[in-house]
Amino acid sequence: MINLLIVTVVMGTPLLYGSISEVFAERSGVMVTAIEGIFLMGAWAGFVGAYLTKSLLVGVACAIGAGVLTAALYGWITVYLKQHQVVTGTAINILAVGMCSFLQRVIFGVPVSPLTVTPLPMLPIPLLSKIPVLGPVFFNQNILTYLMYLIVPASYFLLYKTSIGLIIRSAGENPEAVDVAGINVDRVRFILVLVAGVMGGIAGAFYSIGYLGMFTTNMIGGRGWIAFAICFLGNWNPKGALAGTVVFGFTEALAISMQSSGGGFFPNELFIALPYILTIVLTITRKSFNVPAQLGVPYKKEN
Amino acid sequence: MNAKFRDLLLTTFLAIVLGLGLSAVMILFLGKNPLDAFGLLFTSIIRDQYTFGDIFVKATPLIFTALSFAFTFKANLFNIGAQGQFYIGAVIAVWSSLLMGGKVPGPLALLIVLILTAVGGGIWGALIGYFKARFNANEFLTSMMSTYVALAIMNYLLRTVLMEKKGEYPQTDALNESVWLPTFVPGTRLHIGFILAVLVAVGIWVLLYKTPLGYRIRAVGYNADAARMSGIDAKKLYVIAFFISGALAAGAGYTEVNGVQHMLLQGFNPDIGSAGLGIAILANANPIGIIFASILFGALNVGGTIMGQMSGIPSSIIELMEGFVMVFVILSYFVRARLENRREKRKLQKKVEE
Amino acid sequence: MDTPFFELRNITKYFSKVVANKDVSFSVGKGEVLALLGENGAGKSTIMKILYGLYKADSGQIFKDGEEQKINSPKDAMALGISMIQQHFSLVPAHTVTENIILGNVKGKIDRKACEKEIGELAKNYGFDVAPDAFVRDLSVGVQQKVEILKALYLKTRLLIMDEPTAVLTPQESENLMQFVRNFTAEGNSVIFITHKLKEVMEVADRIIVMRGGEVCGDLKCSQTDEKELSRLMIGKDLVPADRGSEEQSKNGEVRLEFQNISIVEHDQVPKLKDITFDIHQGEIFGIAGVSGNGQEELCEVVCGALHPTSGKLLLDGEDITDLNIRQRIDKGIGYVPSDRYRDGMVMDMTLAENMMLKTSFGKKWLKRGFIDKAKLNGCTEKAIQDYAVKAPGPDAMARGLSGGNQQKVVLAREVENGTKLIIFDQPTRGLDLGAVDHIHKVILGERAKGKSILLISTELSEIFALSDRIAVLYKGVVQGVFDRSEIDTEKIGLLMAGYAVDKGCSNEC
Amino acid sequence: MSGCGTKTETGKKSAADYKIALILPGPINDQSWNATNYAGLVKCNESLGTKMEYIENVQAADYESTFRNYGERGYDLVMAAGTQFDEAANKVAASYPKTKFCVVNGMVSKGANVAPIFPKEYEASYVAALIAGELTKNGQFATIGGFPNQAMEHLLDVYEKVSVDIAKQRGISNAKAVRAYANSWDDVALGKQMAGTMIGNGADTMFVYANQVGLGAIQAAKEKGIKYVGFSSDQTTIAPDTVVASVNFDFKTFYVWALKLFMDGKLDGNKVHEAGIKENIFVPVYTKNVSQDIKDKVSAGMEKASKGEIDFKSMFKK
Ligand SMILES: Nc1ncnc2c1ncn2[C@@H]1O[C@H](COP(=O)(O)OP(=O)(O)OP(=O)(O)O)[C@@H](O)[C@H]1O
Ligand SMILES: Nc1ncnc2c1ncn2[C@@H]1O[C@H](COP(=O)(O)OP(=O)(O)OP(=O)(O)O)[C@@H](O)[C@H]1O
Ligand SMILES: [Mg+2]
Ligand SMILES: [Mg+2]
Repeated sequence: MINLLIVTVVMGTPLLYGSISEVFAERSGVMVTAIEGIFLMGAWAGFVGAYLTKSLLVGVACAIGAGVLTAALYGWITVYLKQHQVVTGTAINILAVGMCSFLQRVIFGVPVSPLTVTPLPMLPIPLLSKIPVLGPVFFNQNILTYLMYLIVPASYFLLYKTSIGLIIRSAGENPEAVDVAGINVDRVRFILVLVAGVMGGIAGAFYSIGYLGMFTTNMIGGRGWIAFAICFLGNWNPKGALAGTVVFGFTEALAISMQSSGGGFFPNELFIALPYILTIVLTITRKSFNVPAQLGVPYKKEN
Repeated sequence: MNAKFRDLLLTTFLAIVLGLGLSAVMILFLGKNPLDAFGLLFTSIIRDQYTFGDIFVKATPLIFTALSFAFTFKANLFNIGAQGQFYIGAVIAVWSSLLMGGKVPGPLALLIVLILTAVGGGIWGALIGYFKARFNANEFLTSMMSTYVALAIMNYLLRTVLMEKKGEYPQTDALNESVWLPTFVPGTRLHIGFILAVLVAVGIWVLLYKTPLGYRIRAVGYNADAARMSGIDAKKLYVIAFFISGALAAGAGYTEVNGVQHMLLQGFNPDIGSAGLGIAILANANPIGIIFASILFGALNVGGTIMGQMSGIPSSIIELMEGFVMVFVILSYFVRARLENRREKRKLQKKVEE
Repeated sequence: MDTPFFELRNITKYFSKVVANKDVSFSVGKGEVLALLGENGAGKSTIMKILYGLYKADSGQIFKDGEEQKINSPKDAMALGISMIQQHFSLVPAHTVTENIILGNVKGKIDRKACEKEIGELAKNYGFDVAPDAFVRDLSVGVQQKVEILKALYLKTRLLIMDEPTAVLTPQESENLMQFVRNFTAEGNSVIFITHKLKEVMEVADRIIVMRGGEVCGDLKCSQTDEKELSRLMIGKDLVPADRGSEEQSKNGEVRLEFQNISIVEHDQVPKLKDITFDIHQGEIFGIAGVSGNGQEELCEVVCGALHPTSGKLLLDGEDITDLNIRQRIDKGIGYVPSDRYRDGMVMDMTLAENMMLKTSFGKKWLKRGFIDKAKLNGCTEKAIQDYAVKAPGPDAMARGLSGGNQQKVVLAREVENGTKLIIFDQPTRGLDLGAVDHIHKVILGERAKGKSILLISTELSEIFALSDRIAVLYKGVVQGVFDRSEIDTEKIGLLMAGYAVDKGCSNEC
Repeated sequence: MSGCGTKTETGKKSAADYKIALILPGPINDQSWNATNYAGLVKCNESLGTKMEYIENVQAADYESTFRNYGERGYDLVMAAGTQFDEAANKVAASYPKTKFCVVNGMVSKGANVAPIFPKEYEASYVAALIAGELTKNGQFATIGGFPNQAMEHLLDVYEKVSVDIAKQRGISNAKAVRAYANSWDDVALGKQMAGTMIGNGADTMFVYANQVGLGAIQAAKEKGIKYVGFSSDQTTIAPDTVVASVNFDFKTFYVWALKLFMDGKLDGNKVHEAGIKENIFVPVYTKNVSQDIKDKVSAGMEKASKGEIDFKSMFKK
């Protein structure tokens, strides 16, 4: 059971990075549909940086850089050039796959044995990590997970208690109101896409250098989309994203635990599909959706 | 030729050239000569009949999945679950073909398989529409998730009821030859599925723009409130639109199973959904444009593969080319709108000055 | 002459398809109320948005107190003391009044309590009855208007621009607004006021700028002009009022539509409609007056079938149609021009021709061998374009590309064609200019002359009086009496609209 | 025709004259299956002087066209890495009688020019089990397979039977093995999670055959400080203190063996060419963490197998 919770926290961390970044961007009106590509670029650049410099810190910095670059391309096209968000995201996701597999080959050629780095170490927090159950689950994690503990409340505060949060939320509800208030809507949205790039890059790095210490092109395998979905499920709210991540992460951990104990009466595939089925069920049963009114709609002033 | 159409051709062409050009620059990083590589790409696809035919073989399922996305897109809905609907279609196609192969006369069996596949994929897709209509569930999310579920279903069936007789691998037995889609160009594997795809594309265009049903689907997509006020049942149309979309994606399963693979195996065409979406982008969701965009992707695929095989350039060059071309095509939308605006403004200024 | 407070010089602005402003120059003085008049599309909103920094002019200059200013964004404008209330409110419905007002004007952590207190006091100072913690989506348009004004006042505005602020207000609310304008300018502030209503202009403005086709075609002192001159300047010709035709015909017509005790009560809530009973005759225009949000929309939807009453019956030509759905009622010959054409009346991303078949897509009318008969549809649309003088390139033009007035004409053409028995007009002329209003009034009267029954809903009393044969006032879902047009005057209706109880059927002496 | 090539004086083609291609289902830098096969190709080109070409990342829908492509161009030998190529190879072969089709890991041969070669992977897992059985402390074995299929099940059957038996002989009476399938070949994170869960449930010796999924499992084993028996390639270099031993599929030897058969004209059709311990294609690799005693026991076990004294088939559960 404790094991299950540990897996939930570990695997939930990057999803939460992704979904909270998505919450921010979507609150301002932009769906970051390039999230899968941002994750992947982050994972790749993080690994390359860490491998070549032997420094995980440089790796994380590279991941952020790559995430921001990918996000900037996406943001430029969708926010400034006003092109369709789903469409642009799809193109960038495909490009990201090609880009990392190609560059991986350019940089490393065909290595005979797997390239690895030592992943981020677990940093047990003195005292706290000794608490039964809670200790090992929450306080024996890596630095990125601890950072997440700060980001959740901070983002809630930022979004709901500050003037910046008010601007962000207004930009997604009625960008004209923001424009009339003398704030550049496109700039707000673009910055939030970049923020999504930062957090998405970190999320990607979590997989490659935070958790596994290696990189493969299939590494993300749809997890960016999961983060995207969690943002929807969480009602565009950091608290909801947290709840969504916990539910999703726990179901996934449960499914893996079922798979790992050698199966049984139910087919393996049922467990594999379980988190996705759950997402659909939650989507259906949810009564109210607080979709930002202008989500996905570019702000066009004149023609 | 009017200016708008000229812009369209010119900017799209330019986008493709720039996309390929940028990929060529990337090849430089490998220390290879991009000119040689691209020379190879272009000469190889017309090298022999078989390879040339393969372009259209490749294009066939892409036409279907692209239509699947485009059809709902035109109605302002999102079906990004084409991959899953394709899996469901493939499963039904292979299952029914296995049952009927050799027992029912070929053409009849092929027809029944087609109908079953379309209906099955359609129902799978219609669920998304039903969830939207009944529970106001976001179709973007449910369609995305449905792919993973479909994949699990396919994998489960492949290792249980559909598993090959010798029981070794999670794949089906090969289909009886009577249920293969016949090829129509000798010396190639170009099967009549391609013709079917082209006809369906034209049919979808007619449906969308020439029939009252298509008209209503678009009306609901653009403005559900106005449609409702006009006595149009939006909920019913959601279900219908997603049914058609799902059936289209399932059509790709039919042509791949009965036309190309003649069996179903795990890990079957895992990227066909997103490629379809990309093609829909390339074609600006126009059903007729999709035919051409699919052929372009088919050519990139076939040529890129041969290029990889003969010049030592990794096959990821294909995704790179496709990705760059798509990004530039999206940029070309913007450029076109800009050009159009400029033109109008200049016209105006001239008028004012007179 | 002393230097004007603000001055615009030779402003020109191109959009892709139109020249919105051509060499526009005018100024506004301190303490002055300047009215900006002009037809739809004359360029009024555009020139003000340029002054406010929302649009960038292609050429021209802006001066404040004689000094040239560069206004690149609303931030710059605000710094100069300019505020603008947009034609379409720029409020965030999902946020509270306070959040809307402080948007972009506070820094760092928001102290909710303190802000709400501040806003509450500001509202009280100006005598506005606005709850600072209310959600904007729950407010009536009149109150939303006040929120917009508070937004401007919060910034210590010196020049307040109001773009058609009274288009959606009741007479009383308009009057309050005028009073506010007088007080505000008395303190030395200036106001630029855009409207289509000449009466308001004459009442409150000091000076009047008239625009036509993007150019200034008149700059007049209020005291030296009259409504007639202004309307001629605006549309370039004299308007001949619409002829109501025979007064007698309506009284003799047979009953067409009958409301029998119709109510809409959703469990435990305040009734949306309560015990509505009246009938409309053939060849009659039945006007419904009332402040918007008092059940007008529900009433229309009950008739067109979008909403089903919880009790009561609706009869058309004696036949019970209560349970018919929208489509069946369209087939029965009920036309409906909804108040919100963007939402309910048109599909903006379709062509005019396609919009013409919106309500008849199920019928055989447009079919040829199962496919849409494009030629026939285009022909009919072409004819409607001609008949209704729609300014559009042709049937294949996108609805989105038309101006609001012309879009409204397309809806009108379609509904007049479909509504063979009864046509509902909900706010048919809101936001339209005099010429367009005139045209629409003529169409409505024309249909009446053909014997159709008409249900006219308007918050504009002048419109109700100009057209209706009989008038009912709706207040909180209750009909406050049905009157012949000769039985009642503006003042009484105003009282009824405001909810002052008057005995049913009461006539002249109340 | 170009396919004929020039003949040397002895009348035999030189190695470089053969037109040979290898079809790979994934990228050659995947650090597992494809990389291993690619290494075999490199070895042949180096030591035999062949000029083998390869094509990577070929998707299921293209198997057939890729075979045909080489057939059309008159290749002498077309190899493909993975049993998934069986169907396509057998289907295409009849149209190109001059070309020999050889599926590595293949098990189906219907035609005079279809000659699959099959490494008896269950013999490799037998070697792994010999090591694992000696390494375990608590007798709790955990295995993860990529996807369930017959070959996979057979090799895991052998591994589990042999390792548990050895543990029991060593007096660990409650020894047992737990098996799971990842249903993936490439989800590294999933591999780490699954392995982590299994270790959490008590396992102290891991064995994984699921390509990149295994790389994740190694991470988990390393973090939890348990032992891992590498498989298919030399995985000891990844984490020598965790992967204390590895059973390397010596595909270099295997490919050289196969190509020699081919050039000697002995790679006959209508037959599956099997290779195993006897052909020296499964080589145990040890780190210093493995005692000489264990190494000796493994050698002895392999000796028995190569003499044919072990009845593997009886260990298959199905
Ligand atoms: N954002 C825009 N993009 C393109 N054209 C525009 C835009 N806004 C206005 N126009 C055009 O500029 C012209 C002037 O529009 P404007 O909104 O200034 O008119 P207006 O006088 O305010 O009309 P109304 O009385 O209806 O508010 C219109 O004909 C319109 O076609
Ligand atoms: N966002 C926009 N994008 C493109 N064109 C626009 C936009 N907004 C307005 N227009 C243009 O403005 C015109 C309609 O603007 P608007 O509805 O403000 O007209 P209007 O001035 O109110 O006219 P009317 O007299 O009919 O009310 C059209 O010509 C349209 O092309
Ligand atoms: Mg207007
Ligand atoms: Mg205006």
